Amino acid sequence: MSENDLGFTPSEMMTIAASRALKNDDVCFVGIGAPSAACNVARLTHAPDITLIYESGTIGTAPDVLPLSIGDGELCETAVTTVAVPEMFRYWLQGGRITIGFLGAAQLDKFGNINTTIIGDYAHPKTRLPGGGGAPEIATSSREVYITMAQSKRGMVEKIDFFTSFGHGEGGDHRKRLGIDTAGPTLLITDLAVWKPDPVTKEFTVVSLHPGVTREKVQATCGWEAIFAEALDETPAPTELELKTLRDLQARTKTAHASAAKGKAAQ
Amino acid sequence: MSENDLGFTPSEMMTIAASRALKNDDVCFVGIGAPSAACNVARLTHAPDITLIYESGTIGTAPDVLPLSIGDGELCETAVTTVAVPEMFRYWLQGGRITIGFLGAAQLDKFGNINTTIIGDYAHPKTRLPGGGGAPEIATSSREVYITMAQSKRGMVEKIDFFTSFGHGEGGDHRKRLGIDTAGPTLLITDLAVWKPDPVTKEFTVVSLHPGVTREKVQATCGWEAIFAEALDETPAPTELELKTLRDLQARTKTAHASAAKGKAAQ
Amino acid sequence: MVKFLPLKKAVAENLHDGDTVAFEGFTHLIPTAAAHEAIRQSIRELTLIRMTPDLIYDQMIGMGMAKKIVFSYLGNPGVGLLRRVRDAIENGFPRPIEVEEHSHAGMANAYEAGAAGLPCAVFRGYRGAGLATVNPNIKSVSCPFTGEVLAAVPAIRPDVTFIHAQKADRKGNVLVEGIIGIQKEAVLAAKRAVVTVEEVVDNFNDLHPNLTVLPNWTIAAISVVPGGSHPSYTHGYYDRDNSAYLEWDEIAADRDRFQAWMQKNVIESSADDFAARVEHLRKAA
Amino acid sequence: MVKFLPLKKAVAENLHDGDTVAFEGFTHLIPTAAAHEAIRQSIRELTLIRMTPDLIYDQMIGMGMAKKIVFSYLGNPGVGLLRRVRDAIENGFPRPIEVEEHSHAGMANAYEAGAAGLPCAVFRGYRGAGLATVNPNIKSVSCPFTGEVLAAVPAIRPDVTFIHAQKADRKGNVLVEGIIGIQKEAVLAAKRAVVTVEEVVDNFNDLHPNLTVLPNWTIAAISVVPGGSHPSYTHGYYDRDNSAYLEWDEIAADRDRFQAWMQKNVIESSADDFAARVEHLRKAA
Repeated sequence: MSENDLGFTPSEMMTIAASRALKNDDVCFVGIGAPSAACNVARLTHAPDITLIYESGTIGTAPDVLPLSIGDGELCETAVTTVAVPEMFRYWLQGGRITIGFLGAAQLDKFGNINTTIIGDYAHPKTRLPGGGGAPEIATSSREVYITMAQSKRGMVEKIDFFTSFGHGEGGDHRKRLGIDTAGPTLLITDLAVWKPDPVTKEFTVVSLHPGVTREKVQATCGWEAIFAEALDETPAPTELELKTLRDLQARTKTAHASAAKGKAAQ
Repeated sequence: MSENDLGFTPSEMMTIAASRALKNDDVCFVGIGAPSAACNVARLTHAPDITLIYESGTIGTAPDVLPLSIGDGELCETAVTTVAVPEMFRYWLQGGRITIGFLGAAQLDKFGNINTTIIGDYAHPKTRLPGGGGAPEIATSSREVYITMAQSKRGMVEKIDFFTSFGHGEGGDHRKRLGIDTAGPTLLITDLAVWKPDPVTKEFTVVSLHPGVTREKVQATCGWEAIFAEALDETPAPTELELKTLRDLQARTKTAHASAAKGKAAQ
Repeated sequence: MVKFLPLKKAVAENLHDGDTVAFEGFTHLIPTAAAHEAIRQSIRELTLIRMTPDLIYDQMIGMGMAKKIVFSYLGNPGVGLLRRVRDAIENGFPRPIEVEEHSHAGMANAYEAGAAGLPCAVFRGYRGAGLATVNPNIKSVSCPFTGEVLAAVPAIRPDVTFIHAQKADRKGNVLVEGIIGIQKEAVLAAKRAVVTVEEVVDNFNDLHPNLTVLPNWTIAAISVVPGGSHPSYTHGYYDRDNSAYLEWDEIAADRDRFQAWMQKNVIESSADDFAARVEHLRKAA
Repeated sequence: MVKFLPLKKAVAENLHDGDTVAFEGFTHLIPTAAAHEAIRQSIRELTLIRMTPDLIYDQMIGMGMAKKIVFSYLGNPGVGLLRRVRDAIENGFPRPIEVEEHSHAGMANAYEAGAAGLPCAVFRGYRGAGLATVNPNIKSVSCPFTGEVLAAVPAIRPDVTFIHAQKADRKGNVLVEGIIGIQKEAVLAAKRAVVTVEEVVDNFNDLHPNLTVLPNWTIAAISVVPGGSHPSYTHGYYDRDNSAYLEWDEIAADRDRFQAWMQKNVIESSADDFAARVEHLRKAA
């Protein structure tokens, strides 16, 4: 994605907006597919003490570069402690210690339900996607869930093909009716806007447009009829520090991950 | 207990007879109150590779002196690995990895049921004993259970006051009827004799008398009517090596455990 | 977020009359200093939870602080019985005490379930055991796949857990090593956790990644109390004071002698006295 | 008791047609060399279990060795999809494959239950999740104390588990460190376990007591295969070969290219070739 005339890309705006939603005392479970970039930008800017947990067992990790997989060595090397995977899911996630579960999505509906399992029918899928990994329980055991994804009609759909992880179901008190006592998706950050669920219906509502983004553009890239808050904000543009932090992080990451390939080429 | 004219005490004979029952490839769970002396004599003589596990989490321990508690530091320092207590009970005991659970008893009946909980009524006990600790599950999850205790009419009783750990219940297939698929008590070693359960009734039967012990002496120190095997053996007397190993171990233990007290006295 | 506090303040802020509390330590790392501080503060009507209540619960119960005890092994390790607890259970002295008794497997699983945020623990246990008939908190569930009947006990969720550990770093992360027992689960199962440590170090950068470290956000308060586990031991710092356990058997055998000992060694002492008690138990460097 | 064997023999002795097998490793320590040996030995009709099937199951399934796969995340970590597995699931090529899908929590709990000798695992999971409606091995039990409905899945009990680890000592005890994943549980849950290691050392005397060490009597066979987890990594030995994961995405996209790659890099190669593959990934000392 190219820079707009404001000096940053929509993707950068998305990552930075997501990073701002994280607080210094958050304990954040970074699920597969989620932009750990946002979590690490938060850590490198306003939330130096944020606890980042990857499901590989690394607790309180502080990588200098973004991991390519959720089990990269640097996550372990910089963690406060690294535990076994069953302990991760039992004591740390199910134990109710995670304040924010951070999920990405292949398909998302307006109630924050996510599909990363299949396109088509489960028994005879058109496309077999990777599946849920930690997401089904991240979605129900984290106190809140943040979702981040780039907008597209293919991704933000009226009806998802499979409930990989449960958001607000059919809306309203559906979570409560299933015995789920956590808040569920409370924030959706896309490359174009910030969305929050309506307090009653739980339908995602645009509360802030990123700089230069119009309502029409949001609607054109969303498969359901978007609702906009009456008091619609404009997302503050990335600060110089935020942009520099993100870009430095990505540059370090690129260099680090290219080195193995280079080493190989040199053989 | 004083040495008999054979050059060893009944207690030494008991420990050594028990040590002989342990094999080199056994994985032995040494419960509270059990004579870890027997396990360690086995390790120091014919079973150098025996795996000794104490419920404090120490696996494959090889202490130079006998521990005073099941969590002494030396157990950890000499262990192959030291795990958390829940893991000990879940993966190692319940996981079916223990070949021999080694238990002591305050009260024992002829079917190998053990009481270390109370004397008298549970709600209004005459004497409150320490209770079971690991024993209830050691008795059912270990593949076999060995019991060792000094004989007395107070200890070996017709009816125990409380089922701290289940042996053969009322005998016969009682274990099976409760869904317990391990063998239960297969050996009782006292200071006077070796007992094994009858294959059908499961009642403990004297199969071997220690040197110098008579049937009458066994009966006089046993609260139930003892049954003796038709082919009654005499337990081989301790060998020089066995005696020396046990006595050296006990001497080292005495010296080591006195040092703290000495240090204190010297202040 | 964790606070570094003097022990007196850490106990006062976190332990209240009527609380359900665990002072855990499996032979090793017993939080004696914290228990003595609780005694000095005369906290009352406690429900005491511990797998292996030993001297400290004998002391707290002897001082009449507990209305109930939940346990799985009630002994003076390597020595024998707990005489003050016996007096309470057998004679109601200094007050009657309610008893909830489990096996080690039951307690370990119940702590594990508490740490895991579950309402109960499911395991293969208590078969043929008398405890299943006297403890109404031992129930069963059936495996929905095999039909096997398994034991179930409620998760342990203390209001507050006290443990002793080797060290904290300046951020308040805590390292526990050696015989780690049930301490991690006891901390994670509790609403609040208070940790006494031997020392504070700058950071844990050189630690092996798989050690038992409790992140600072899982702990309410840390107090630095060198020797704080005496007469238990702290792996890497000082040995177990076996003679003190033997001596306790005599002290606790007599109500008056017990009171006199408590007055002198607990009521009129402080957390600062522990360092001297372990001096002769430190290994020569 | 453990035997030190060449990998070829360790696989031949322990893995048989029709077995249920887990090759575990959570991004780190993936037992690639063992999987390649299984491919060379053309073992058939396998039920493959793994939380995160990645390249090695893509390869085994692409070679038609599996009748069923049990998993919780079917991706090429950091890259995308597994194209050979997709071809099998979507198109039945080279053969149809049965799918049993769980969440990570479900699999982790199921391995834990397997290690713990339980018939099933009980946890809070799958609420509102579609998997609960398509996987008949997801059932429920009610807590007998609170009535809360919890998820239950059958314990995982593989016939054989393969893992890769840092080192063994001469007695055959095995050390796993860093991101330890589910390896301990996978080994303890299995009837037989085979471990490839980077090296054998004299003893583990200097190890910290709380590290993840598998005693020798829990393992059937150990094979020394330096580099045996490539293109995954071994903490302390060599880094992850990220470019190989990217490259795999292209190789696996085409059936013929896949076959040619497998012929050259697996069928006509051996366990001895792994050491050279990681040479450029070792950290400068």
